[in-house]
Order: sequence, then C-alpha cells, then structure tokens
Amino acid sequence: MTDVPVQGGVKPATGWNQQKITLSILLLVVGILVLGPVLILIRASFAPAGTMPLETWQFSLEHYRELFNSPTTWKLVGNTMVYALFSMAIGVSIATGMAWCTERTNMPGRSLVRILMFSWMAVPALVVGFGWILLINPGNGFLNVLYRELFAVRGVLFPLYSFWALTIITAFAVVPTAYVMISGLLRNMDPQLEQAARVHGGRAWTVIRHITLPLLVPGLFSIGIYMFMAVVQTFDLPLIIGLTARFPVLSTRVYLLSSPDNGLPNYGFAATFGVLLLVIALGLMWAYMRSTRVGEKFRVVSGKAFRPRRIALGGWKPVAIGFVFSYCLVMALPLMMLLWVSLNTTFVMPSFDALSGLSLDVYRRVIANPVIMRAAINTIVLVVTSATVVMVLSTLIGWFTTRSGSRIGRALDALSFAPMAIPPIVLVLAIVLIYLRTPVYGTIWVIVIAHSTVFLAFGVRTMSSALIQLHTELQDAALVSGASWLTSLRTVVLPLVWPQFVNGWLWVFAHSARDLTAPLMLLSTTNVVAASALWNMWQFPDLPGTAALSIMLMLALLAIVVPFQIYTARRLESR
Amino acid sequence: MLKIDSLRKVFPGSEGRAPTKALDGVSFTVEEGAFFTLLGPSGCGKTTTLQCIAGLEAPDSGTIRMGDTVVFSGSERILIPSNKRRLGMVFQSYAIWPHMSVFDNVAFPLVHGSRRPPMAEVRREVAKALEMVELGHLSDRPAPMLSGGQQQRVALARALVHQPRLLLLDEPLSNLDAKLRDTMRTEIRNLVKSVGITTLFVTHDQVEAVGMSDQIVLMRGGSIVQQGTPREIYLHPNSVFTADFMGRSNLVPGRVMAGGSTGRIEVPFGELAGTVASGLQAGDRAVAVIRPQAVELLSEADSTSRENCFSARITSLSFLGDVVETEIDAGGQKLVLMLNPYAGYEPGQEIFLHVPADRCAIVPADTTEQSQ
Amino acid sequence: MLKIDSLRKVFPGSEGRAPTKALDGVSFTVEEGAFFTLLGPSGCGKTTTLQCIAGLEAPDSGTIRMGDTVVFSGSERILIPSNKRRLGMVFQSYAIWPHMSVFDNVAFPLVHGSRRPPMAEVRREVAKALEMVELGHLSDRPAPMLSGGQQQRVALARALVHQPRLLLLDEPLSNLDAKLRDTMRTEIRNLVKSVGITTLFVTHDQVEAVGMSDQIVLMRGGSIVQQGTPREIYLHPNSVFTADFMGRSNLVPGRVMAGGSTGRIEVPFGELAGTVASGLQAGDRAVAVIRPQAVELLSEADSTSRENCFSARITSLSFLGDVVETEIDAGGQKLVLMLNPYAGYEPGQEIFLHVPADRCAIVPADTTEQSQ
Amino acid sequence: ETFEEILEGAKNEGQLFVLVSSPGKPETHTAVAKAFNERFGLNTRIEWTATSPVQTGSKLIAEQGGAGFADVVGSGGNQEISVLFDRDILKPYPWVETFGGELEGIGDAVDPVIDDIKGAGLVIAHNAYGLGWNPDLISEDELPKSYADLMTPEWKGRFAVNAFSLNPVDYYSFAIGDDKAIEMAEGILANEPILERGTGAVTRAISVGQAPVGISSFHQAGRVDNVNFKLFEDYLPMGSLHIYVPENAPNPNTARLFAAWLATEGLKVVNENEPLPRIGAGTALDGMVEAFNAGGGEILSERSLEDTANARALRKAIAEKMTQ
Ligand SMILES: Nc1ncnc2c1ncn2[C@@H]1O[C@H](COP(=O)(O)OP(=O)(O)OP(=O)(O)O)[C@@H](O)[C@H]1O
Ligand SMILES: Nc1ncnc2c1ncn2[C@@H]1O[C@H](COP(=O)(O)OP(=O)(O)OP(=O)(O)O)[C@@H](O)[C@H]1O
Ligand SMILES: [Mg+2]
Ligand SMILES: [Mg+2]
Repeated sequence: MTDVPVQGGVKPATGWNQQKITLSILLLVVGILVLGPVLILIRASFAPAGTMPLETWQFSLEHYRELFNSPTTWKLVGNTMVYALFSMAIGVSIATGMAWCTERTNMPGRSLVRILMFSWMAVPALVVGFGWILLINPGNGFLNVLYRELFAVRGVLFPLYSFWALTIITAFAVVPTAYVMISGLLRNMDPQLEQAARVHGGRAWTVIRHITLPLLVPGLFSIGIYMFMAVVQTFDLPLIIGLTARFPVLSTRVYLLSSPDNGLPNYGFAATFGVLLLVIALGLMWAYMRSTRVGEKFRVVSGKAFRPRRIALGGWKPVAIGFVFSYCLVMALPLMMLLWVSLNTTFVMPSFDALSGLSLDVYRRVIANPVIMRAAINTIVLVVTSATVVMVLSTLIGWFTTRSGSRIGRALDALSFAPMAIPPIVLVLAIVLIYLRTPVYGTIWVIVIAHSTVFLAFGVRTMSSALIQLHTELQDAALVSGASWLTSLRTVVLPLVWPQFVNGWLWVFAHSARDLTAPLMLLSTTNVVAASALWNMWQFPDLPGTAALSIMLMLALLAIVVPFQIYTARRLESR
Repeated sequence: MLKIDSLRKVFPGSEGRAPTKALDGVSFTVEEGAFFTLLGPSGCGKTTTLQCIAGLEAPDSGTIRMGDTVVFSGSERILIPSNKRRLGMVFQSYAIWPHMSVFDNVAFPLVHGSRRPPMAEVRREVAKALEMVELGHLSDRPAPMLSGGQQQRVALARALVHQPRLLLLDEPLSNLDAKLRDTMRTEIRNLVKSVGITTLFVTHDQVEAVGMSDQIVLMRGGSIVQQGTPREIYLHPNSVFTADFMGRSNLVPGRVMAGGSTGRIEVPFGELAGTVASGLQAGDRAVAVIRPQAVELLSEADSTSRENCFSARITSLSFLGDVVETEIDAGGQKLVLMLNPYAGYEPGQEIFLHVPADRCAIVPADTTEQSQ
Repeated sequence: MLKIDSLRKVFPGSEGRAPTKALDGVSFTVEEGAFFTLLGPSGCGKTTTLQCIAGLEAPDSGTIRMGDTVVFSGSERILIPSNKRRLGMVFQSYAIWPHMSVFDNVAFPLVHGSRRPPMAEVRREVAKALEMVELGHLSDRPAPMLSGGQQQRVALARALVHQPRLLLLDEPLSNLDAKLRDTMRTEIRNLVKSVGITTLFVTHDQVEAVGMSDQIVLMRGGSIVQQGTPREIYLHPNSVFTADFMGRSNLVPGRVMAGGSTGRIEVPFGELAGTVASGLQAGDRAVAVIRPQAVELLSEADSTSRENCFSARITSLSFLGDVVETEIDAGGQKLVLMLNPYAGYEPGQEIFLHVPADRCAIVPADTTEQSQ
Repeated sequence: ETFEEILEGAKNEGQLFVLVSSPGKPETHTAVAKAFNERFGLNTRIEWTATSPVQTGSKLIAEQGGAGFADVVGSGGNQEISVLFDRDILKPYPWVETFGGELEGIGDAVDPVIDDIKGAGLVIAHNAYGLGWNPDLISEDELPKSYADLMTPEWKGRFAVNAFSLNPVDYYSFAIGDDKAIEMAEGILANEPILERGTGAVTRAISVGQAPVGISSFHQAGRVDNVNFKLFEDYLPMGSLHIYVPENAPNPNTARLFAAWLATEGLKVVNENEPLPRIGAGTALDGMVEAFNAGGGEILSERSLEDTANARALRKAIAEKMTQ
C-alpha cells in the first residue's frame, strides 16, 4: 500500500454522527474483547515459571527458552504442520466437493445435507472422537469386531492409533465448518464463466480444474487458513488418538505440560505457545489479506443475465449422491454408536441380542439430575446471546471493513481475526483476569463474553463476504430517502444479508453449545451449561449419561436448525 | 449450416408458479456465412434458443442440426455435449476468466479443446487472433485489468481462435456504453464477415439487429413472429408487433376497404392506399403502419388533393439532437414525425404531407394484449 | 436552488496507482424547477458530483448550497449527512429493495425519514405516488416480481413520495432496453415537470440528455467543457469534443481563413463559410463540424457553384432502420450522411450537397488526446 | 472460635458452595446434603458442582483478593494445596480443637495430611492405584502381578494408562529413585499403551473394552459396573484426596462445619452411594491394603512437600519423553 496524501483535502468533521459513534463503540468493544486477551497473552508468556499471569511484575524468557531449547520442539512443529495441513486439505477438499454438489448441481437431498452439516457442528469433538474409538479401536471396536466375524480374520479394518486415522478423523470433523463457509462462496459465482469454458471445448473435468477451482482459490485460501489455525489449536483428538499413536503435536505437548492432572497449570507456557501461534497466524493473515485483495481484482463485469443455474448432473448423479451420502454415513456412524451407548445402562457391544435390553433409563436419570435443568436454561441463554452478539458485531465490523475501506476498517478486520491464534485456554484465562473484579464474573455472561471473542473471527469472515456482494446503491437509496444510517442498516442491509446472517448465527450457536474450554474454566456454581455438565459426566466417568446428554444436545440443536434451514433453503432455491 | 426444427422448452415452475413455455416450436435455418440475428423483447426466449444451440440447455423436443451432424434430437435422443460442438461464444458479461492473462484466456479453446495443437502453433494462433481484435500488445495483461471494450474484444478473440463452425453472441453489446456500442457494432460485423464465419446474434435492440444482420428472426413469447432481411422486416412489417418493435411507428387503426398489394384502408383522417397484408379482407379491422421517415413534406404550392396527401397541424416539437420529434394532428389523429433539427418549424404551423402508397403497410389489428 | 462551487475530489490511488482527480473545480447553478443534466463520457466525474450532492461522498473542498442551506463547505467544515438533505434519488440499478413489497418500498422515505406522518397519511401519500406512476394496482406485489420498467417507476415513486427539494437521477435509463428507454424518457420528464421538482440528471447518452433537459453541463475528466441548452450545445459546439460527443459529426480539419461569425475555413474539398469560435484567428488549425443532418441534398438541376455547395460520390450505404448511414467521398474527404431509408440511393451515385453557413461550426483542433 | 459459634454462624449463612468432584454422583450429593442438614438442624441450601481442583485452584489464585466463590473445594492433592498454601489462600485451621468434641474421628482426617501443610485440609479419601480389569475380556488368573509385568511383550498394546505423565509412575521414584522411574516410563511407552486423558478415562477405556486391563484406582474402578480392581503385589502408589476451605470462602462457618462433618460422619453416607475409600474408614480397601501389607508390598506416598516437588519434576520429564 502506498499512502498518497489527500491533496489539500480537508475531511469535514461534523462532530458525532451515528457512524462515528458506532465505530467508536465497535473499536472499544472489539478492543476490550480482543486486545485485552492479546496483551495478557504476551505478558503471561514472559512471566517466570510457577507463577500465574499478572501475579508478578517480573519478566523472564524462561518459557521461550523451554519452548525453543527443547530438542523436540521443532519436530513437534513439523508434526503439527503436517497434521494440520493434511487435515485441513482433506477436510476442505471434501467440503468443497459437497458444497459444489449442494450449491451448484441439481443433486437431490440438498437441503437434507445442509441440515446434517449444521447439526454435526453441535457435537463436541471429544464425544465424536470417542464414538470413533468405540467403532474402530483395535481391541473391540465394533467395526473391527464385525470385520473379524464376517471375514473370520484377525487384525483390524483400519488402524485407529495411526497418523492417518488421526488426520482423517480430524478432517471429517472440520468438514461441516468448512462446508458452511464454502457454500456461501460458491453461491456467488457467475455461472457464465464456467459455461464459457464448456462452449469453448473444455470437458467437464477441465472446466472444474481450470476455471471453477482457480476462481475459488482466493476464497478457499482464506477458509483454509482459518481451518488450519483451528486444527493447530485442537488437542482433543491429538491427545486421545495421536498420543497413543506416538504422533505428538505441539498442542498435545502444551496441553500435557500446561494443564496437568494436579498442581498449578502452566499458563505461562501455554501463553508462549500462543505467542508462537500468533506469529504464525499473523503470517497467514498477511497471506490471507493479500489473497482477498487479489479477490477484489477478481470481480469482473457481471451482466444482468446473472442467474445462478444448477448443473444437471445426468449420469453423474449417482456418483454425487454416493460421495455426499457416504460422507454423511461415515459421520453418522460414531453418533449411532453414541446413541446405542445412551440406550444401555452399562456398555454392551451392539448386537441383535442386546436390542431387547435397550431402554430410556439413562435419559430419565440424566433429566432427573437437577443440575441438568439449570444447565439447560443457562445453555439457552449462552448460545442465543453469544450467537446474536457475535453476528451483530460481525455485521457492523463487516460493514466498516467492506464499505469504508479506511484503515480503521482494516484494523477491525485484523483485530477480529486475532482470537483465532490464541489458545482457547489462554484466552479464557485472560478473560478470568480481565473480568475478575466485575459483576459479570461467575455469571453466565462471562462465558458469553468468552464465546463472543472466540467466534468473532468466523462471524466477521462470513459477514464481510456477504456484504461485499451487496450493491452499495441499495443502502444509499435508504440514506437518500431520509433514513439514518442505523435505520438503513436495520431495514435494508440486514434483511438483505439475512440468509448469511442466519447461517453464521447457527454456526456460532452450535459451536457455542459444544465448546468446553470456556464453560469449564469459568465455571461457577451458577453458570453450569450443557457442555460443562457433559464434561463432568465424562470425567466421572458416566459413559451412558454422557452419550445421552450429547444426543439430547444434538436433538435440541436440530429442533432449531431444521426450521431455520428449511426457511433459508426456501429463500435460496426460490431466487 | 444450422437448422433448427420445432424446438420446444418448458421450464417447470417452482413453488406454485406456473411453468414457463420458453420455446414453443421454434424453427429456422441459418445459411453458411450469414450474420443471423434473434431479436425480441426481454423474456421471449432468445437466450434459451442460443443456449440450446450451445448445448448449455437441453430442449424438451425438436432437432438441431449443424452442417451434417445432428447435435440434438428429441425423438432420437441425441445430445452432443457443448464441448463437442465446435462453437465460439461471446457472453453478455463477456465471461473473461479473471484468474488468467489475456493470452491464457484466448489460448483456452486451443489448449483444452478437441484439437490441441502444439504449443508453438497455439502461440501463433493466439497472436493472430489478438492482432485481429487489435489487442496484440496486451497479451500478457491480467484479464481483469482491461476496460469493458477490451474485455469484449478478448471474448471475441477467444471465441474465434479455434476456428469454430458457428459463432454465438448473446447480447454482447449491452454492457457497453452508447459510444462504445456504436464502435463495437461495426467492428464485430466487419470482423465476423472478414473471417467468414456463420454467426448467430442475440439482441433486444432493433438498431443493433438492423445495422448488423443479414437475416433477422423476430421472436415473441417463445415463437417466431417474422423472419427476413432487415429491410424486409423494417419496411414491410407483417404485424403491429413487428412494426412497433422495429422502431417508432405511427399505428393508425382503421378498416380495410380493399385487399392486395394496392389495397386501401379507411382511417380517421381519410383514405390511405397501401400494401395490405395477406389474409386481410375488405371490412376487417386493421392498422396502417406509417413510419415517421415514410412521410414526405410537401411545400404548400405542391399540395393538391393527390392520393395519400393530407394537411396537418404541428402540436409540439421536441428537440432530440439528430432529429426533432414532432407531434402533429391530422384530422384528429395524432401522428409523430421526425424533422430535421436545422429546419425551423413552429408549433401551430400547418404542414402538408404525402405518404407514398408503397411506404404504408396495412396489417391486422393486434388481438393479443401487448406486453408492457 | 442548487449552487455548486469549485468542487474538488481526489480519490487516493491504491497499490501504486496514481490518485484520480475525479472532480477538478466543478461549479454550476441549477434553477428552481429546472431539469438539469450532467452529461459526459464514462469516468468524467458525473456520478461523483451527484454523490457529493447526495451526501454519499464527501468532496475534498468546495461548497454545495441547496436553497438557503449550505450542505457542504470544505472551508467551514460543514457536512450535512445524506438523510438530512431532503432528497429523492433514482439509482442506475434502481436499488429497489427486493425484500419488500412495492408499497413498503415507496413508503420507506415517509416511514423512516424525518417527517414520519401517521400511518393513514402514509398510505394516502403512497397511493398517490403509485397512481402518479400508474402502478396503483401493484402495490402489494413483492418488488423482485416487477419488470425493469416497473421497477424504474417504483424507484421514481419512492424518490418523489416525500416531496424532496431536489430529485437526483443517476443514469436511470441505462439498464432498460431500447424500446422502454424511449418510453420512460418522456414519462420521466413529464412526471418531473408536472410535479415541478428541480431535477439533476446524470447520463452518458447524449440523446437522453438532449431530449429531456432544460440545461446541460457537459463534463470531461472532472471539469466542465460546455454548458447551455440542448440546442446551444448541439448546434453550437465550442470544441471538437462537444461536437463529437453530442452525436455523429463530420470533423473536417482545415485552416482558418477568416474569423468571426461569418468566417471561412479552408478544407480539403474547398472553402467553407461557417461560424468561427471566438479565439480562432486566420491561419490557425481548426476543424469544421458538419453534422450529417446539416447537409442539404440538391437536385442536380439546382447545383451551381454557390457558396458551400459541393458534389460527392456515395461510397457505401448501410441500412440502420430509421436512417441509412451513407458514406460519401467529397474531393478525397470522407463524410457521413444520414439518408432517408425510403429514398433509393445507390453506391457510386453522384450527389450534390449544400452546407448552409449557419450550420457549420468552426472550432479549434483538439490538442488533448482523445480517450477511447 | 468454638463449635457453637460456628454452628450459630452456619445458621445465619444458609447456603454453601461445594466444588467437590469425589463423591461425584448427583444422588450422593442429595443424600449428603439431606443428612448434613438433619444432623445439625440446619436449612442450608447446598450448591454442589463437580469441578477439577486444578482449575479451581488457578481460579482461586487469579481471584485472590476478590470475593470468593467457593466454600469447600475437594479432591485436591498435596500439590494443589501447597500452591494455595504458599499464597495464603489456605491457612492451617484447628480442626481437632474446634470439632473434636462433636465429631468423633476428626483426627483420622487431619493426621494423614503431610506435616508441611497440616491443618490446611482434611483427607477424605485415599487414591489407591492398581490394576483395573474387565472381567468380560480377561479372567483373573491371567492378570499381571506387578507393573513390571505389563512391560512384557504379552501386554504390548493391550493396556491403558493415564496420558498425564503416566500417573502414578512418579510415585515409584520414592522407592526406586528418579532414574529408574524414568527408565520405567520409557519401558511403559515402549510397550505401546493406550493413553487416555486421566485415570477416569482409563477406567472407561477398560469398561468399553478398548483394553482388557489398565492402571486405575480403587474408587474410580468402583464407579463403573464392569471393571474390577486389584492391587499390584509389589508396590501400592497411594495419593490422598483432600477437601479444604479457602480463606475467602463466602460462607466460612457452614464450610468448616460441612468439611469436618463430611470427613467424619458424612463418609458413611457417601459410602452408601459410591466408594470413597479412606484407609481405616471401613471400606473394602482396608482389607486389600491389609493383604498387600501381609504380602510384603511397599506403599508409596508423599511424606513431605519435598517429595511433592520431586514428583512434579519427574512428571514434567516424563511428559517431555512422551512428546518426543
Ligand atoms: N432456468 C430457468 N428457470 C425458469 N425459467 C426460466 C429459466 N431460464 C429462462 N426462463 C424463462 O424462460 C423465458 C425465456 O427466457 P430467456 O432467457 O430465453 O429470455 P431472453 O429472450 O433471453 O430475455 P432477455 O432479453 O431478458 O435476456 C423467460 O420467461 C424466463 O423467465
Ligand atoms: N471509490 C473510488 N475510488 C477510486 N476512484 C474512484 C472511486 N469512485 C470513482 N473513482 C474514479 O473517479 C473518476 C470519476 O468517477 P465517476 O464514477 O464519477 O464517473 P462517471 O462519470 O459517473 O462514469 P460512468 O459513466 O462510468 O458512471 C473515475 O476515473 C473513477 O475511476
Ligand atoms: Mg437473454
Ligand atoms: Mg456513473
């Protein structure tokens, strides 16, 4: 960027107006939400070992020394990169394929797939991972047992404790998130670009390779970065699968060293890891910003003939259905297993004989637990407010980043991406330290704040790309008609980006329902939510109870997602 | 070269809306090397026809033949895919691929098409095509960094580089501004004619159609209304719709007095001799089509009670630059004339007119309601 | 009513590109009730001017006054926001809100604007506005289910419903097809005139500008080139740019022989009498502007060696419907004439011309390069 | 402060925030609350949340100086307590003096606490590590007799251990020294164990059949239906589970009364619902330990904060070994 001074330009200032007030409030809110934790992260990384962040004024490089001097750190970084890259690449590829099938072709069952994708996001990765363990663990994984019985062999169908199992299970887990982001991208592509390639001799495959994919690249790239950071952060699957497979990654190491079974967690070390991630993320951010700037250039003349058209699959229809629904089936397997577990009071292997023993006893027991009722109410408050706060903030930030083009807009955009790079545990600790002496502390609202911070990055991505597509004249028309800026946002901009808003809202809703870190760290006696209740059962260990609660969580989410999805699907299909 | 036979296409209506009959038995033949235009108002099925020919849309029934090959036949269940039809096409939005350079855009049909010549030849052919549209110097420029007119030309070069059998153009000029549109109009026609390629052009602008085409097919609501050379369609409309669509016309309702090519019609301001459309008989309700340009102004001295001569009074003048649109009143009937901007007529002035009989077409009154 | 004074606006260039001087000291005054047009080629700053007036863009310096209120002043740091300026505006893309019904669209300025009358009055006013544009019966229709022309009219109703001080139109016709454009042109002008509202119209189409306006400001590269009534600008261009932009012109280069309103110029095919632009002196390089319509055709018998009379030969004819564009060769100089489509001229035919001296403008040769 | 004063204070407070993860069943919590109120004629509302003492500990530190949120925190080991003790969040309290007259056997809860932090907490249970096994998958006579047996090829990949520093390998250092303990950790890792996130998870892994055997503990194994438990013959790593009352507890009187009662009479109520073994409190563990002692085995436990610090250093070394 070269800065050209505005020649002789005086930007008339007329005191406070709605935009400036909103922008100031936004800056303040995002600053507190994001900058606070970032500063505490950096401070904590320089704290001496054995202290809590902000406990002392001393500075020390101990944690950095520990991180970088250990001969294995670089190997772990390597492992992490390989793991994150492969998981992300596989996940994003699958998601792209599925999004293409559901958004650009006439494949039947599109709405069903959309609904399934959303409902999967609600299940904690921990629980899905456990479902997988029940299915394919080398001891008595259900699929392995079946395989041995059917083919009368020894050995395993698929080695659970291996790099590839870890990578593939992670990849499958990131698909729903990536899918939601990519389908928005595909929806907005001018089909004439593909048709032109068809007419000029390109075969179907050539068109996909040389036209569709390259056009998606800038968008995919940014989604890829997002997913990459998300995978680098996860420790659930690397811990339960990767560690046994002797494939340690950075997050497992940090988790083992910083969140021990006893004593004091080593937050300083976790924070150092966070700073490392922040640096990586900044690099990726820079790449991302560049790629979106290229994306701006990609906007070409678009005719009024723009009419998104679905590709008739013809003979490929079975292939597409096969592809999409095999994924859905594979994703459904661990959940089926959980369902099975929840219908038995103690664990038994699935079999026809055991069918007679099924009952809803566990559900009855879980519902009778007084904590569950409170958790249910808290959860509703939590997910609804977090989703709403995130999406409203994101819409406003998105507006400033896409419309004003000013430096402040870009700063907001960058700022909102930062939470992606902070390990959730550190982020939440920072929130503890920031809100400690305020009345929100210990209430459900402090979890709302945590989730609003964590999911802001996603919300802003979603809304920026939606707002970029929106013709400026639509809002200008409202302004000229005499509506104030906020009124124009409320009456024109918001209704027009409503489908994306709802999509994003559901996404945050689901992720907020499933997140464990913040509810656990901020747990007080009054703010228990479904996820923390789930964790307590899991730890106890009450396996059937955990399964039953997961299933109920999913069903509750479906009850919300399905109507919303049917509604948005209507809107999309009827265009 | 291209033979379309009774093409039909219905789009199923979604969510309770009625299905759309986009094409309702369209047949026409395009001669080798012709510049053939599909003209019609918005929604009449032009794009659908073009897309059926391109293979981007499958008709419900009918036949499409290109040269000797049947590329689509509803009854024989033949459907040759788009990329096997050897076509060139320019889209309304140009559809220039923004992630490629100008060179890569133009080279695509060669590199990925069916022929796939060696790279050296590709380079030669692309250079030739770019020279043809005078963009040789921009070969390495990323495609999005071109102006509208340049993108247009790249699209044209891309559509022609692989020597297709047929060039399809879907409203290629509608995204350009008026000035550029004028320039590109002649440019495209000259280019296409110099290459000698058969061209099918889609537009809703009768000026473009008339100025560029060898043959015009005028469509309305999925069917063909009239086919002919621009002169035929413009000067001898067979219906009120054609007359009205092809440019400003005075449509004077009346009753046929005598049929045939030297027929007569009774109109509010008297009797008119003109060419009566076949099928109209004495006594039928009909419309006399008098184009503003068809009217000759007579000096007062000339004015006799000759056939098709009238006096009228100017009611208003509006200056439009190249012409002055003049409303006159002839015996209670309002007519519009286009007068020379340099001639000094005044409102209220009386003028004397002559409508030569061969410039007056008498066509059936339109019974179907006209779309807005 | 509206007074613009030395408006300046520079867009900072991004990524190494140079900044764009979009407005470079634009000043003009619009009279109460006038239909005022900003005309110019793409990128000349018309939209930027309009947006500065609408308050959607902040100029760098200058003043904008509406009636008695200063809505923008760079030196006094005044910037009244858009929604406080009491404007109506019709956008190029109509900007009809697709999530609302026709009624809701039109009611918006009343419901959310500054006045906020009671609901009963809103309903009355909206009904009145819709009647005005003849859409009363479509009030409940969802906005996306309208044709282009109807959307256009809804936009107009919405812009007028709250009785704004000033109506702004940014190329409202450019998205309509040719036929509809013609209809809407008169419709808009009549409507606006009947309401009596001051209107600022932006277009790059000189036909629209000439046909609709009371006053035209012709812009180029951020500054004003010529201002005047349509007749003044069309018939008396002050530069090659104006002549060329306002319609097809024959630009014949030559050298001034005598200045003044009865001056003379030497051109390749002889000598021409015409009106010489002020500032040009004998010996200067200049251009004679001869519009195709300015040329009178003489019958052979008439042809004498009168002043400004020439013979020429037809080289090509191209039928464009309302006119036949005819290229002629006059002593080696190519000229274009627009002939009547019904007149039967042939290529090769010799014709005799007369260019009345008052129809020939002699203007300075253009020194700046012309943009494509 | 006398018992009466405390009881009087408790009557006024009327509520109690308990953050104790063992006992952990909601049914137990209800029963305990009921018994407590009946015993002292109170009408206290007990908010019982099961949380990890590690996280509660860090929260207590972070919140130091602010209003407290927890009355009784439970299941902490020596480490958690010492961290809080150092920061004055916990202080020694005269449990025996205050409650000795009313609650018999309070000394049994105070005595096992190591000297450095005596009085800062009460021991409510002992964490006896041994072998958990799934009787559906393996019969009793096939089981290994010591940890060393698990490192033979026969058990390769067939046993589950805690992913957090292979807990309780650090305890073995008290008997065999640090170097040998590290060697032992390496040996375990080399035999490809299934690593699970915590001892509870190990027990769950055994119950669902991921592995037939694993390193579990007496009370964890007791919470799951199809996992049996036995002690190794050579060593018995034994930790203690404490409950404690932070200095800034919002309801200190009720908290102290409840803690003292739970560590004495309350244990009986707990044990009717789920096993919470304290040596000498009359659970099945007592018999097992007796038999173990008779067989000549050695109990491994921390005797001072020095041991604790030692164990912590060792755990860190093991964690690093695991992520190499
Ligand atoms: N994919 C589709 N689904 C449903 N209806 C369609 C579809 N494509 C076209 N139509 C309808 O078919 C009719 C013909 O459309 P077509 O695009 O061929 O018109 P056109 O002549 O090209 O019009 P325009 O000048 O506006 O481009 C229209 O009524 C249109 O609404
Ligand atoms: N937001 C912007 N940033 C940078 N340059 C701009 C911006 N808006 C307009 N410009 C530049 O300012 C100049 C004037 O633009 P403007 O939109 O006013 O032209 P216009 O006369 O309305 O053209 P058109 O007929 O194409 O709409 C152009 O060169 C344009 O590229
Ligand atoms: Mg079309
Ligand atoms: Mg413009």
